[in-house]
Amino acid sequence: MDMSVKIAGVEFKNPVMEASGTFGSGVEYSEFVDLNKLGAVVTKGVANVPWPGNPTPRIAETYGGMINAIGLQNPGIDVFIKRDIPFLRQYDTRIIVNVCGRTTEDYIDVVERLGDEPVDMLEINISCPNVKEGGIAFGQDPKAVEAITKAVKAHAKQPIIMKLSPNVTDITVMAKAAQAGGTDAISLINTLTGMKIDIHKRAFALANKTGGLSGPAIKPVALRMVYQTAQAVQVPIIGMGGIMNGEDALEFILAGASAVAIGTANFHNPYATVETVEGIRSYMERYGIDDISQLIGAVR
Amino acid sequence: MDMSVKIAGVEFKNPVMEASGTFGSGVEYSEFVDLNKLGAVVTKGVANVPWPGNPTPRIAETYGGMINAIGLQNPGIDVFIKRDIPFLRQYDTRIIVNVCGRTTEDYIDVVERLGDEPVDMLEINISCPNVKEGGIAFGQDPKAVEAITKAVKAHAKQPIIMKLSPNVTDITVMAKAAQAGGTDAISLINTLTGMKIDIHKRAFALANKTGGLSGPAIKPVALRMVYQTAQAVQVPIIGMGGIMNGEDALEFILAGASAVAIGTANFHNPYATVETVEGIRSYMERYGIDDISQLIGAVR
Amino acid sequence: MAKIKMTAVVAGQEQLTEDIFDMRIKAAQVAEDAVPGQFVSLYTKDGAKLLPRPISLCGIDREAGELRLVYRIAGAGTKEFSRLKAGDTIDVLGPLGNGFPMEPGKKAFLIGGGIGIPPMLELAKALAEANARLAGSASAQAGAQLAGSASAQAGAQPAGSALAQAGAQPDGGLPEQDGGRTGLVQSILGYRDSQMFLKHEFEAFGPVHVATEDGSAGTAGNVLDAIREQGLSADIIYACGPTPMLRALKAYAAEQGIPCFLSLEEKMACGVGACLACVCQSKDVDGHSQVHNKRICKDGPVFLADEIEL
Amino acid sequence: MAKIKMTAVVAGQEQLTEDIFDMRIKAAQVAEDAVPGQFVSLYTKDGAKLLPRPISLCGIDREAGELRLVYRIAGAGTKEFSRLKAGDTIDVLGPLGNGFPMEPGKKAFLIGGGIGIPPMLELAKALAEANARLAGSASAQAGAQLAGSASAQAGAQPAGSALAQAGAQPDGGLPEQDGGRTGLVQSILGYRDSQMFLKHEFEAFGPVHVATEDGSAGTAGNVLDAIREQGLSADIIYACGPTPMLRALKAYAAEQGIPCFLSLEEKMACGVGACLACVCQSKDVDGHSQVHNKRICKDGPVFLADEIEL
Ligand SMILES: Cc1cc2nc3c(=O)[nH]c(=O)nc-3n(C[C@H](O)[C@H](O)[C@H](O)COP(=O)(O)OP(=O)(O)OC[C@H]3O[C@@H](n4cnc5c(N)ncnc54)[C@H](O)[C@@H]3O)c2cc1C
Ligand SMILES: Cc1cc2nc3c(=O)[nH]c(=O)nc-3n(C[C@H](O)[C@H](O)[C@H](O)COP(=O)(O)OP(=O)(O)OC[C@H]3O[C@@H](n4cnc5c(N)ncnc54)[C@H](O)[C@@H]3O)c2cc1C
Ligand SMILES: Cc1cc2nc3c(=O)[nH]c(=O)nc-3n(C[C@H](O)[C@H](O)[C@H](O)COP(=O)(O)O)c2cc1C
Ligand SMILES: Cc1cc2nc3c(=O)[nH]c(=O)nc-3n(C[C@H](O)[C@H](O)[C@H](O)COP(=O)(O)O)c2cc1C
Ligand code: FES
Ligand code: FES
Repeated sequence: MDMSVKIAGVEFKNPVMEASGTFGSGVEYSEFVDLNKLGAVVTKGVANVPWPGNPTPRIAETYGGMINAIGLQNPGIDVFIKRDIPFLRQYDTRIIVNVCGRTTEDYIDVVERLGDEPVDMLEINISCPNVKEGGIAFGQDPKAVEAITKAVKAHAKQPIIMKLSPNVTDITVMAKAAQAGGTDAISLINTLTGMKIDIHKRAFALANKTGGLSGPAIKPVALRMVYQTAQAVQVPIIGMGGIMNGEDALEFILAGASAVAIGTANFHNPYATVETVEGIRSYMERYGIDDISQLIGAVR
Repeated sequence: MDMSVKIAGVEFKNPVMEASGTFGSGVEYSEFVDLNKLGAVVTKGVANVPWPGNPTPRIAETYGGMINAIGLQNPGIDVFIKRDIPFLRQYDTRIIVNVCGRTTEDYIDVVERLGDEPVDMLEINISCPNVKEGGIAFGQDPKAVEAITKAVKAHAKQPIIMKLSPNVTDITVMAKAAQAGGTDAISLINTLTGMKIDIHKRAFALANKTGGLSGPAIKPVALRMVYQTAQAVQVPIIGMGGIMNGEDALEFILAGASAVAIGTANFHNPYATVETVEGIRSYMERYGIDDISQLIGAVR
Repeated sequence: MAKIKMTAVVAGQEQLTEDIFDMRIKAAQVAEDAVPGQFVSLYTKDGAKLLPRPISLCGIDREAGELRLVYRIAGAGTKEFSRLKAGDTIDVLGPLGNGFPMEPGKKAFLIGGGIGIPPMLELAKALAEANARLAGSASAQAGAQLAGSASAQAGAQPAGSALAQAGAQPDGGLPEQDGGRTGLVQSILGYRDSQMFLKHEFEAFGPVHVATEDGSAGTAGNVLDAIREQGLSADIIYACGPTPMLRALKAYAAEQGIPCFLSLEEKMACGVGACLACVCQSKDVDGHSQVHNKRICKDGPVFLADEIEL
Repeated sequence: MAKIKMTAVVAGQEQLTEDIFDMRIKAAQVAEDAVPGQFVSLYTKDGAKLLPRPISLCGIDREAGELRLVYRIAGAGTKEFSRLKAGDTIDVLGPLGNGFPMEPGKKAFLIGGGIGIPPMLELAKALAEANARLAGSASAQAGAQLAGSASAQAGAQPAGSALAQAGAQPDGGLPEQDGGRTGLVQSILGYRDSQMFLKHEFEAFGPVHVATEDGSAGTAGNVLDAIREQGLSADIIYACGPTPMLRALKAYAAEQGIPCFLSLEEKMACGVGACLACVCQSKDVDGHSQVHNKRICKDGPVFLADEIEL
């Protein structure tokens, strides 16, 4: 049985990775799961310099999900290269580095610093709803999407994945813009902008007022966008948004995702990533599917 | 203690109504709740002629919510006027008629037919994701929103409420367009477009492929949009999206909604509407709030 | 038939087959008004699952205030229900739907396919009782005192035995009906295999014929194969089961020129007729929306086969 | 300290006050490695609530493989936990966080405010035991055979009584420590009112002082009012409680020039240091992100007061 998938020339032993920002650089969850069993580890967004992130409270639970406004706290690319890449190199898994920035130059800076590093792909986050500059602003205008994709692609030595925001009227417009800019793959969805109010304190639950909604609550929206995008572009798609287990992952694969990422589910179940791999495997066994590529985009 | 609210000159005994399409014209749920206790009954979308709606399956359960693609099945305005308005007139509650159409003329047709009918407000649904023409297409382009608002307003004898789609990049742009078109109030949110796949049948869960996501899963998105809209426009807002009880309703009111509507919650709990009224009342008692207007938009 | 949502207490639960369970719940207010062919909707305790699960009434015990629900584990909701034990609670909405129209005195097929079998049991009981009452009053007319008293007792006694008694009465009044009085309720049950849940309970109300998909019991094949193999006939059909079976029965009934009542299924949200999720296509313009869509939860689940497109 | 998520069985649950519950769970693999000041995260059974609820360890019983959790009903999650009975299951993640640094032999304040009291109990026990061991080895150095054997037994015996014994030994070796040996663990507990949950259990490990907000017992006011009113002093502070209390203690410790360890709280998602939800502001650049944010769940929840901004 073949669970391996190829995205932009990079082969993954299976289509399961975790979603950026929910798994650090893998250190913490390596106490729970064998990172060798994952298709890839996608690291928390890293910028050219350290970012302190937002004030607390940074998260709040919502019905079937959560909102977060971490604000891309990160140690900056220097520490990341020195500390996190060597840690991940110990494992037999692909490394995808998630990149964030305030300006196009910030992104390029990080991408260039990573050029000679042993990482497999770069995921460019133009969809974070929790920072004032950069982030989502890039991801909501097709011209900006195309421009930043082009700029990053021109400087990147590794294949790039543009990570799109679901907070748009038509996801296919953004996906086509990323494709026009030359992206090698697309990942979606980042979080939906949400809010929670504490009625007893009569205050916002998050210090940042709004935060990004994630978890199974958003799965139907994510799945719809993956499907629409798969019909609209030729580049491979990494699907995410509320995946809790193998069955959820299979919905995304059937809708057209070549790989899937597990985010919020890790907080509910630290074994969610490897259990998703097993869930897909047993589905393939049950239905006698010997190559996962037979499932990708099979529902249309 | 004063729970009454005034929207566009219309006084409601309390700020709780149910959301269009989840309550028919009240007949069915009148077996469970006393309609006299509701601020208003908002009827299922009605067009100028009967619409058959979409093929089944029309709904599917999702995590913390559901997706629906009813497709605005309705008996047309003639039957509606003959049968549903007289039924509702038996009760001491406001009547808001939700209007749908495929073209601007369709909307105007219905609105004109209602001109001399004893209904209190008209809610103009330009945000249904489940019909091929009309519906959401009107709701995703600010120019179209303004134009249809103007056209409907020019023909409406009752105050109008434009019902906005959350499937947009920036809800405030649409809200401002509706305000510019002369709407008397705004209601939001309609459903988020979503999808579900049956991995065993390898088919879409809905005959229509996509459907509108509703229920508590979407509450954070709805609340964020109500808040943003309240900061952006002067017209009153009717907030909805995942409200299950008084506490949820209070979040919307604190975020700036003058009234709230209960949709999917009715399916989970047929008493949800009156229980929400009671929940708001006991909160006001607990905190010694004697006029609900003190709570509207109190968190900013 | 006032509808209510209430918290019921589980009176007991048994496992009938690998995946079929038999649960009794105390829900007197729902049982009070319920009739055969109606259903209830059950709520899970998992906040992630908002919609209730429609389950037909397999038994209505007004005196005990109990409902009997026989269901198959189809997904996570029914799985959760299957773990409930006596004393646990479950939220229930009902009674929902129209129920089967009772036409006593007619020679009937009660046809259940798979998990469509349970609702036919309460119908079998009710029809047998109604037949017995009818026979009783017919006998009474004919002056046969004994039959009348047996019939009067039928309500209190186990229906099967009352019926057996009634059937044993010499009765010259209505020869045609009489000839088949014990045979008026003919149950035809279609199973997957020899795990024939509920079968013996149907036997109390009349002859029972079985078809199994795997041929391990009764006629190998479907319920129509059984009807043909056994050379059975009837004046009316009541049926519940998978759509292909219902479609075949509709055609068979048309061919035979007999009325046929079918109980349908569709995904539901409200269960009370408000949301228009659960429609089926009807031949005539429907009363609610003036299109061709009847609401299964409210106008059904039981429809005359001629009224609907399958 | 390997972390694990496992399904624990509830060993028992008692209600301590109107809204405070005391639950013991069987979670041997978590208990094995746990130390005072650490916490676990508990999962609800409601699918609508995905995030676990962090609860401090009030007791660690390695031999029985049990954890004791004392918590206040704050919302729907803790409400659900409060309904659990012996034999029920609950999913638990742990052990989490760093725990209190043990500095035996020092005269310590163990300060708990409100629902910050529970974690101080296991610390009181552990410190008392450590103090007894220290006293034992000091006595052994001084050749006092009796004291040594009492200390050796301390682990197996109820810690309180071992300590009382140790304190009763004549001991000329370390006069300063000796003078206050039974007084090394000074617990200062701040309650809302006279519902003084856990108070008597602290008494086994040393003197206990109480402050109540409503003045119904002990010093009227907060824990610092109690310290001042009673003229107490210490060489080290351990504390858990509401932020205003911690802030006041930080200032007090700075004034006194003594080290102060504070256990902090913040909303958490992962509980293991991966998501960066639960940061507090640190004086120095932190090791993880090279900014000034320490992760309460991983780098804490216990911090030296000087290290953090409150
Ligand atoms: C009028 C009516 C009467 C029924 N009577 C019985 C009965 O007596 N015994 C029995 O075993 N089953 C019966 N069913 C089917 C039963 O409702 C489903 O098997 C059940 O809802 C599955 O729930 P789940 O959570 O286990 O499955 P899931 O597949 O996880 O359910 C997901 C969603 O789909 C809905 N759903 C899934 N299957 C069906 C279905 N076949 N029909 C309607 N909704 C469905 C569920 O209600 C839920 O909203 C009846 C259905 C209807 C419409
Ligand atoms: C390290 C640590 C140790 C704790 N130890 C204890 C203890 O021993 N006893 C005790 O009673 N309480 C303790 N708490 C607080 C406890 O975690 C909350 O009271 C609990 O999470 C509330 O859950 P709920 O579902 O009842 O409330 P809700 O308000 O409904 O919870 C909603 C969400 O907010 C989170 N949340 C709410 N209050 C807090 C809080 N104070 N801190 C962190 N998250 C919160 C919940 O975990 C959940 O994700 C501790 C908190 C932390 C961070
Ligand atoms: C706490 C948290 C932090 C996140 N940080 C990042 C990030 O740094 N970069 C990024 O591209 N996405 C980030 N995301 C978004 C996730 O990678 C993912 O796109 C989203 O959460 C949807 O998936 P899920 O529902 O499985 O969590 C974050 C999400 C969460 C919940
Ligand atoms: C089954 C169903 C039918 C609906 N039909 C309509 C409709 O006819 N007109 C309309 O404006 N909105 C319709 N809606 C949208 C609701 O009125 C509401 O905006 C949305 O469901 C969000 O609220 P909720 O989460 O409380 O359900 C429908 C929603 C559902 C679930
Ligand atoms: S389920 Fe709502 S109309 Fe039938
Ligand atoms: S809760 Fe995730 S880092 Fe602390």
